Formats: sequence, structure tokens, C-alpha cells
Amino acid sequence: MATTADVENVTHAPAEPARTGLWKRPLKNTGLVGWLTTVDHKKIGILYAVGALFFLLLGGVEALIIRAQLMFPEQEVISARTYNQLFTMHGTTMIFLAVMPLSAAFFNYIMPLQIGARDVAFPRMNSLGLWCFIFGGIILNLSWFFPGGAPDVGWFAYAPLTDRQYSPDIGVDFWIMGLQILGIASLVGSFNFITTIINMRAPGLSMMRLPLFTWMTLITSFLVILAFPAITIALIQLMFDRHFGTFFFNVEGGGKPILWQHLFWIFGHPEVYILILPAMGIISEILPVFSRKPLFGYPLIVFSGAVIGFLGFAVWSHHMFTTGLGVIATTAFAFLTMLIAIPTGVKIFNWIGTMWGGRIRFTTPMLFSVGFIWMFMMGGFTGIMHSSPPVDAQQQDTYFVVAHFHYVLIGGSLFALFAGIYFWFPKVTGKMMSEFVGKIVFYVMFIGFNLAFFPMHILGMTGMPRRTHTYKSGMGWEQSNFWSTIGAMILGLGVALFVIQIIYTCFRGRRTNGDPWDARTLEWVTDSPPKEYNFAYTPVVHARDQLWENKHGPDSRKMERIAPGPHGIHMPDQSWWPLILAIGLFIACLGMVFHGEPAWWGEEARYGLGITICGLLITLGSIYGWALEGPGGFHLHPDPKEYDGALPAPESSHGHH
Amino acid sequence: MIPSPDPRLPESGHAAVIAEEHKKYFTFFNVSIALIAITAIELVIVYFPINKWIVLTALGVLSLIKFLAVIWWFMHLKWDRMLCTILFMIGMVIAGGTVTALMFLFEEDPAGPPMMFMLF
Amino acid sequence: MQRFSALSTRLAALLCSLAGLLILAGCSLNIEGKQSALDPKGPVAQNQYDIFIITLIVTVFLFITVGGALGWTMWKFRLRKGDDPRYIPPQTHGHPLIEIGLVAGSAALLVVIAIPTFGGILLKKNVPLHLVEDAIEVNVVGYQWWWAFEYPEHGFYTANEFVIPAGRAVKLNLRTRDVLHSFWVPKLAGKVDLIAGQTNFMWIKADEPGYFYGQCAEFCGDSHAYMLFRVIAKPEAEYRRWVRDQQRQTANLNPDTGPLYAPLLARDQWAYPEDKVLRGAEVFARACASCHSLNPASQTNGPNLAHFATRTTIAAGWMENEPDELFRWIREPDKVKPGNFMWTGFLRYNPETRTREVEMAGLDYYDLSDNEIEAVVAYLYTLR
Amino acid sequence: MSAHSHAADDPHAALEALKETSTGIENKKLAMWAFLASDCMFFGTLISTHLIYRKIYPDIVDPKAIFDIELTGFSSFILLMSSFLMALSVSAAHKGNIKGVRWFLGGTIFFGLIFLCGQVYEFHHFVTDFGLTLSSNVFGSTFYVLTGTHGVHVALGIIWLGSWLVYTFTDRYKAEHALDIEVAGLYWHFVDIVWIVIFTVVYLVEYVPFLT
Repeated sequence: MATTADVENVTHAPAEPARTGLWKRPLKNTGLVGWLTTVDHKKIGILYAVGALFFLLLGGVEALIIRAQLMFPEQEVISARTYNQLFTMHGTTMIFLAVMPLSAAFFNYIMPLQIGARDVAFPRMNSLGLWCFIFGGIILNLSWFFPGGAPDVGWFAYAPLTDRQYSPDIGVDFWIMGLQILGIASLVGSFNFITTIINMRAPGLSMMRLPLFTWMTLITSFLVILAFPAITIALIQLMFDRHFGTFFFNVEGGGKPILWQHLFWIFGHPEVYILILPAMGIISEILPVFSRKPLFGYPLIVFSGAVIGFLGFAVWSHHMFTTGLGVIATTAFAFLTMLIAIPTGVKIFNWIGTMWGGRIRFTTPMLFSVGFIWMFMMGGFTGIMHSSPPVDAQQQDTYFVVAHFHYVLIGGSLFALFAGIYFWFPKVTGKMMSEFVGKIVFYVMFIGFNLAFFPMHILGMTGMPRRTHTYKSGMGWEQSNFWSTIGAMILGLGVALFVIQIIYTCFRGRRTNGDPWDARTLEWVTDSPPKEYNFAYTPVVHARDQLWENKHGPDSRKMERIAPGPHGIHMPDQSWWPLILAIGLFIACLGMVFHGEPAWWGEEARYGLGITICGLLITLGSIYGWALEGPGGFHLHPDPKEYDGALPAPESSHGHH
Repeated sequence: MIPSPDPRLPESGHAAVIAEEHKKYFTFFNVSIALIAITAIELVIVYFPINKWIVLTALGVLSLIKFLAVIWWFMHLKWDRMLCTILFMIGMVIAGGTVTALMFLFEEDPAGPPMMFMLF
Repeated sequence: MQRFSALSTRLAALLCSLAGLLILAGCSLNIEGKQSALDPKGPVAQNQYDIFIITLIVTVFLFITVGGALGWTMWKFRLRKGDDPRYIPPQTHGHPLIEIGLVAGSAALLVVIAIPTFGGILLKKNVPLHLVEDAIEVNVVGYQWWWAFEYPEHGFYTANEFVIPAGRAVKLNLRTRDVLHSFWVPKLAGKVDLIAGQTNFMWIKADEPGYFYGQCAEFCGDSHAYMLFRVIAKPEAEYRRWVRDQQRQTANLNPDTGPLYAPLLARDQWAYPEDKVLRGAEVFARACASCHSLNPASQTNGPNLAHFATRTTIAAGWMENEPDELFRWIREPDKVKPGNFMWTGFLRYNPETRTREVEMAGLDYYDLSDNEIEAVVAYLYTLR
Repeated sequence: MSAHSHAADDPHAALEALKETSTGIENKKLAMWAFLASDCMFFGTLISTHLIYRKIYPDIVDPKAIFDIELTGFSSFILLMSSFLMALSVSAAHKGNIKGVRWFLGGTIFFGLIFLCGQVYEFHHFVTDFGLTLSSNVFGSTFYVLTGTHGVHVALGIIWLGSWLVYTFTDRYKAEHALDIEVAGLYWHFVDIVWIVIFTVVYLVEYVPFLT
């Protein structure tokens, strides 16, 4: 058997990184250049997280302004147009710029560690995904600074309101191009994750031994690659309608705006699962750790995740029950939607089963996880309600639906993502977040969240529609709206406290050892934070919860280690090209935005196409630069002393703690 | 410069690779002949003055054969691991299902006349 | 830290049970609001309410059982003070029988929802046979941001509120002239969208006479929040009288052949002097008539204003129909309803210049004086 | 690259050394198949848009009057041939037959260019002789965007394959690039099968007798 001892025989030959391309390939992995050119999945993950948290705060501020406007009836804190822009940008920001990238941050950082890989399959493509996300966020938010302002058509952007006839302003163009570039980010990321998970697992880590979070990453990635094409094409069609006079959604030319809704929700419903499945994966990692028990019914949880993903493509029209679908279609989509409740329920049962008989430690991540189950249950149950079209007819487009999806997306996704942050923060930084502050954050958020969103159920059932910037007094909505705003502010306070805690912990946090939670999965086998090469050896996996087996299992299930060969560990070189490629796309998208804006740019708008072509040429050029520079790479020879900071010696089963 | 053969295989297998690829040549040739023949048949049968359903079914079956032939032989699925086929089929099944469902949904247009299979 | 941990566990359990109570308290109430879906007054809304209650019972049952199990698990298996944190509980991996049982159980509960759901879908789509005989028909057309109602059987239009006979089914054909809207009177029926490029169908019936609040429920641009309407259900006889009144011409539409108002009302019923009314008529003909028809049988770009004085609301249900409110509405429509066409004029998109051009001038262009507006208000209140 | 001294005695390591990936499928190939699965949805969306509008407005245009089925049939034949040559280039690349790679790739690109010229001619013909543009009616919108997207795929494929053709003449071309050519080939074949579908549902069905 190979052991770490082999490495001591290795000579520490200096690595000679390749230097190709138009300029020298960046060698330094520190400083600004280090971050801009990084291909390290961990750094990319951190950048994703920082970007996502920034946009979470931005979207949160937008939400607070919205709630301030609705605090009292017939208020005029902001104008109707501004309100419409705010809820459009709030929705778009939270979905595409906060929750998805935060999930992507975990995919990037945690997944390769969980499968014992050195990095993702295509490190430079990973970096491209990151920069496309950043530039997509920039494009979307640039719209605030141009005449006409941000898009004001809703994140769903139903045609024909998005037609130039009804939205002549530039906002919708920003929205289209921003989403398009964010779509590229998600797509390249997902191809990468799929390849990584299928192909780069450590020896012995069969699919049915994969940690649940990795499984959910895989399923989510499949959802992304199959759902995003629908919106990409729909956006292209909308762009053609707005810029080149086609009739896809233009009623006067015979277009059917209902088609937009179908295409949008063919994407939009799987998107919902893209937002929630990673959260379920995180929960399925945390519950076993703090219950000190393996996941109950692992195969069934995996299977139900896959079923949810698959059924997610067969239920899109339940967002359209009020659009006059035929009886057969309505019934079919209603029943398929109800069917989804079963695999979702299975997950909840199995989470309870995981905790059952365990020894539950209510740490901050665990509190957020349990909070997730409660809140997700609430959101799920209201979801069952409007899976029934007659009930949905009263609830669609009301605050009831707003309550429902915030229970799923905040109480669900965001709580789970926060749980993940508390759980993996020591992994990423090597520092512990304070349990005391963490619990305060949880309770503030939990109370604020429920106060903000529970009254919305009542608002919806008593007839308050969504997306209205004000409401008449005397409709019986005053109380609920008032308390909802108060709750939103408390929730905002909780999030602010959380961000402060993160920043504080980064600088002043208590150092911790590699495995502070007594965890179960492979990512905790390495140092915290991991070295840039992740594992100084190739782990050979013999069980599902490998680290747990290392600590408490029989010898036959303990991990083995294969030392790197005489060349050391191969590392890819950093690269400028992903960033330049993303800049090319950014320029192309901006050109396309300006092409549609004669209102304030006059005849010069026609140069927009020229800018687009320049951007595309930059893109093409960077593809060549990328291809010709090659993956490059150098070899590292880890110092034997750096090995496995957290891994107990395989001989002793109780070495830890 | 003559590069060495496929590095995935041991050196001793080089001759086997060559033989294998030679066999593939004839397979590819036969497949391409079949594809052209089927295209020709398709071009002819659309003019047959027979029941539209027979023509449409025939068209569907023939293009499906062409489709499968290309992915099975030209795209190496026959020789590759099953996983590639499964991966692609996931996309095909969901895309096919979506197209079918959309076609059905737009037949249900309550405003218009029953347009079921007006095109097909 | 340990104590805080135990405390927080207890607090968590308390919060969760509170949330459960809130659910029960919040949803099982029959909340009567002006626009409440929990206070159904017609068969369609009643059916939807009933199914909602069924789903509520099922989900509350689930919440209590699953949530109970969860809460109990959290409580029973928590790490207590004095427990050895390093204790390793039995590493059980699951039990197929339990799991299959739970799957089957939840599937069975879904059937309970599915059956009435199917009935509800059918009910909403078609007027039941026993009601179809004396159903009336109303064509609903959505505009940014108001509603036109046409009675095709009687050949007249009205705007933003319409009258239906209590006890009779009303078939609604829903169309839109611009973007999407959604027709929603919660007490009578759940919403159906007005989709550009197609006609949607729904039906409503008010069991008793009443005044029902409705609102556009699909985001439709700037003033979406101000796109309200009313459904007024009247007893049969009153409904007939109303129809007869609506068919009557309220104003002489040709300014050359006489006064512009209908001389049907006794002078003492007028709140305003006649010269003011006449002046108002002139202003109306100059600044308003291009968009607002006074002929009940025709529909132009703006709401039909025949019989304006009989309506209860103005500005698409946002304001009460009172002189002060009306004055303000005409004085500053851009402030009352941002983006609305009464101010900017009716815009048409020009694909060549890619901009919206004014097709019919709005009040911004006419710049009416306060006196003129008062005159128009006086005139409008003669339109009975 | 990461082969190590214990490859012989450790079965896991031996597996790693031979296959490098968990499944034995190369990363690039796997990613390409995932991309193609995704591309199915792209074209699925476009094709359904076209078919839906074709069905809703059967009389807006008489495609039979403007289509030139002989030309399109010839184009299909050309694309199938290029697919055949592509398969041969991949085969040649695996054999290490670099001359074969050059010839077959050149042929593939040549046929691809003919196809593209056919499409440009077709579009030009439609625009100038029938006045069918993107913005003349819904048929124009859906038809041009669908076939245009396919055309863009073909054009990108030609650029991609052309780059490889040039690359084979440099001394940077190595035997392991057979995999890259195979991956490019997968893309090219996919473009071909999309055309098989488009040829049937956009062109051929219009000629079925009952459709008048």
C-alpha cells in the first residue's frame, strides 16, 4: 500500500511554469493579479461568495426600500416607476446574482474537496464562469445609471410589456444582455461541475458513496444545462423583437406573448430547483454531522433529488394556471406538480430520520439547518396548496405567492446557504465564527423573517396583488403590511449582523484545527484552509462517510493515501484569458444594449452593432489565446510536514479530540 | 513529423488500433451511403400521393434512423462508454418531451379552432 | 456557552410551536375584507375556497404530524447537559419499509387534494348546465390601466365598473388591447389573465346583490397598482333598469344641432348652473372627446364616459366619484396615476424611429385652467 | 504525468494511470457530450417556436412556393458527406495518419463551406425574390432565426475545424490532439443531426400532399 512515506524520497525539483501567449503568463498567485488570473477553484469559490454576498446586500436594500414604500397605504416614498424597477432588480438580483452564485461558491469550493480532486476538470473555464457572473451583475446594475433607468418589467419580463412599444427604454436591453451573460456563466460552470463530478472522483469514491452535497451539485448542474437554453433562446428572440423587428412576441405581427411565458417557465421552474437543491445538499451534509449519525436513507435521498430534477422539467405550466390553458393541460400539470411533493417529502422524512436517535448538537449551522427544515416545510405546504389550479386561481400573483416563495428561497435556500457558510467557514479560512453571535444572527433572522413573510399569507388571501407599488387604505391590509415591513427590517438587521460577523471573523477569528465539527466527509481530511493543491496525496475511499470511518470505523473501511509520483503534484498555470474573454462578452453585450437606444443616443445607436462585433472579436481572440496558451502547469512538491493537518493516523481510531 | 499513435493505449496495441480504425472506415462508408439513400427516399416520398399519415410516419422513422445512425457510428457512441449515450439521451429526452408538450399546449388554444395536427 | 446552547434549543422549540400556532390561527379564520378570497360570494369562489380549505386541512395535518415528529426529535435527541458529546449513537442507515410507507402515505394524501381539484378545474372552465340558460355575456377588455366592459347582447360599453344580475351566471370573454392584465374579483372567482393574442374565458356569479372589489393581478406597467374595478350585482329588476338606462344616449353627439348635454334631467337636479355645464361641454369636445366617447355604443382609446355620473368610482376604481376627487384627477392625472395616457396623450409606437409618438394629445398639451376643469366636472355630472 | 512508482502493485493507482478519469471517458469528451445535451434544448426551443407559429398561421406563407427542395436536398447531402469525412478525420487522427487528417479535415471544411454558401444563397434568394425578411412576418422571424442559428453553428464549426487544420501544419501538433479533433468532430456531427431534424420538420413536411 502506498503511504505518505514515499514522498520523502522525492527531490524538490524547482517548477518551471510555462510562459506563452501574448504576454507572460502570471506566475504570482498573490495580490490583485493573483486574484484576477486565478484558476484555483478555492479562490474562485471565495470570489463567487464575496460577489454573491455583495449582491445579496444590494438586493436586500432594494427589498427594504420596497417594504418601506408598502409600510403604510397610499404612500409615496418612491415613485411607481422606481418601485417597479426595484422589484424587478430585487428579483433578478436575488435569483441570478445572490442565491445562484452563492450556491456556485459552494460548488466551487467544497465539491472538489469532497470528491478528493485537485481541482475542477477545466480550471480556466471555471474562472470564465466567475468573470461572466461578475460582468453580468455589472451589466444589470449599470442600467441604474443610464437615462430610462433599470428594467421595470419584472424578473419574469412577460411579453408584450417588454416589447419596445411598451418599454421603449434601455432597461429591458440591459436586463436581456445581463441575463444572457449570466446564463453563459452558469452554463460553463455546470459543464465543468458535471465533468468534474463524473470524472475526477478519488479512487474508490463510487457514485453511491458521493457526499449528498456533491450529488445535488451534479443534479443542479444538469438542471442548469438543460434549463438555461430555453431562456437563452427566449432572450435572443426578445432581443430580435426589440432590435431587428421580428414578431416572436409582438402581437401586431402575429406573435403570441403566451409563448414567452412557456419558454420562460420551461427555464423558470427548473430554476427554482436550481435554487433549492444545493440548499438541500448542504442540509444533508450538516444534519448528519451534528446528529453524529449517517444520513438516513441515502439512496432514497439521492434518487428523490434526481426525480425532483427530472419532474422539474414537466411542471412549468403550473406558473401559468391562470393563463387560460386547456383542461387537459391544466390537469396534467397540476397532478405532476403534486407528484413533486412526494420526493420532496421523502427528503424531509429522511432528514428527520437522520436526527432520530442521534445526539443533536445545536450549533449555529445546525440551527440554520433545522430552521431550514421548518421554513421549507411551510413553503412546501403552501406550494401544495397552489399546485391545485382552483386554489391557485385565488393565490396566483398575490402576496400569498410572495410569502410562499420567500419561505422557500429565504427560509429555504438562504438559511441553508447561511448554514453552509457557518459550517464551512472554518474550512475556508481556518477560523471559527463565534457560536454566540451566530445564534443571535439566527434568531434575529428567524424572527424577522417570519414576521416579514407570515403576514403575507393573510395579505394574499385577503386580496392584495403582487407588484403593486401602493394600495388603498381601508382594504384591511394595513396591519399585515406594517408588521411585514418591521419584520423585513429585523431580517435586514440579522443579515447585516451576519456580514459584520464574517468580516470580523476573517480578521479576528479564533483559529481552529482542521476538523472543528467532528465532521464526516472528505473535505475535512485536508488542512483548513486547504493548500492550493488540496490533497498532498490521492485519497483512496472505502466508505461513504470516509472521515467518520477514519475516526470511528473499522480498519477495513479506513482511507488509504497514494503519494504523488516523482514529479510531484501537477498544478495548472494562472491565466488572463478567462478575464479577457469575459470582458469581450461584456463589451459585446453593452454594444447590443446601446444599439437599441436611439432615444438618447440618436443615430449613433447604429454604432452599437460595431461595438458588439468588436467585443465578439475580442472574445474570439481570447479563445485563440486561451487555446494556444494551453493549460500550462508546474509541479509542486509538498513538504511532508504539510500533510493532512486534520487526518488522524490511520492506525488509531480515536485520535481525534 | 509523424506523431505517435493514441497515447491512451499501450504501445503494443498500436497495430490493433490501426486494424480497428480500418474496419471503421468501411462502417463509416456504409453508413454514409445509407444516409444518402435515406435522404433520397425522403425527397421522393413527400411527393407520393398517398395518405398523409403514411408519409409523415415514414418521414419520422427515416429521419430518426438517420439521426441514430449519425450518433451511433459517426459520433462513436457504439464504441464509447454507455455514459456518453446516457448523457446525450438525457438532453434528447427532455428536449423532445418539451417540444412535444409545447406542440400539444398550443393545440389547446381555447380561442382558435382545434388545430390538432394541422401541420402533421 | 453550554447554558446558552440549552437555552437556544428551548427557544427554538418554542418558536417552532409558535409558528405552528400562527399557521392555524392565520389561515383558519374566515377573514372578511373588501377583496378577500376567504369570503366567497359566488359558486366559483366558493368552490375555490372549499378546495383551499381541503388543502389547508391536509397541509396543517402534515405540518402537525411531520412538524411534531421533527420537534419531538429535536427535543428528545438533543445533546443534554452532562451528556458525553463524544457518544456515538447507532449508525443506522435507513429502513426501506418506513420510507416506502411514508411515500405511500403522502401519495394518498395528495389524492385527497387531487380529486376536488379536478372538479374545480372543470367548474371554472364551463358554466354549469343549470346556469347556462339565462347566463349573460360581458366582453372584458383590458387597457393600460383601465377596463372596458361591453355588453354584446345590448350593444353598449361601460368602463371600470359593471353591473350584473345577482343569481345569474355571467360569461366573461377576456381580451387585452395592449399588455397582459388579469381579471380578479376575489369574492366572485379566482383570476384569469387577459393575454394578448388570445381570448380567455371565465364565468362568475354573485349569489346575492352586492358591491365587489376587483383588481388587475398581472403586472402591466407603471400604474398597475391603480388598475382597479368594481362588479355591482343587482337584483334582476334593477339590473334590467340599469341596462335600459345604459342604452340611452346621454349627450347629443353633434355640437351643431343643439346643446351637448342630454336635456333629460330636471333643472333642479343639476348641481351646476347651465352656462357652466355648456362651457364644460365645449371644453370636453375640444380636449377630451378624441379619447372619451359619450356614445354608449362606441369605444375609443379611453374609457367610455356615457352615464359617467352614475358610476361610483373614477380613475379605474382608485378614487370615489366625487367632485373634489374628479377635479384633482383631471387637474393632475400624472400625479394621481403616473404614466397614464390622460396626461401624456395616447401614444403609438413608431417602429421606424423606435420611439413612441403622441397620436392623440393629452391634458399636458391642452393645459386646462382651473375654471375649465371645474366646467368639465360640472358637465360630466350631467351625464346620467 | 502523475504516474507514480506504485502503479504496478496498487490496483487503484493502476486504474488511474491507465484511464486518468473515474469513468475512462476523457474530460473534454464528457464535457462536449454534456454541451450537446444542452444544445438539444437550444434547438428544441427554436424548432418548437417555428413549428408552433407554422401551425397557428398555416397560410401566412406558402413555403412550397419559396423553398427550393432540390437545393436543400443537395445541402443535406453535402452536410452528410462532410459528416462522413469528419468521421474519417477522427479515425485518421487516432491512427496517427496526419496526412489523412489534413485531407479529410480539408474536405469536411470544404463541404461545410458549400453548405454555408447554399444557405447564404437561399437567404439571399428569399429576401430578394420573395421579400421574405426577418420582419416581414412571423414565418420570416422563426425561419431565419432557426436556420440562421444552425448556420452560425456551422460557421463556428468551420472556424474550429479550420483552426485544427492549420494547427496540423505546425510542429505543435501532437498525437494526443486526436482527442481534440474527436471532440470538434462530435460538435460537427451534432450540427449535422440538427440539420437532419430541421430538414425534415421545416422543409420536407411542407411538401406532404395534404398541406395546401
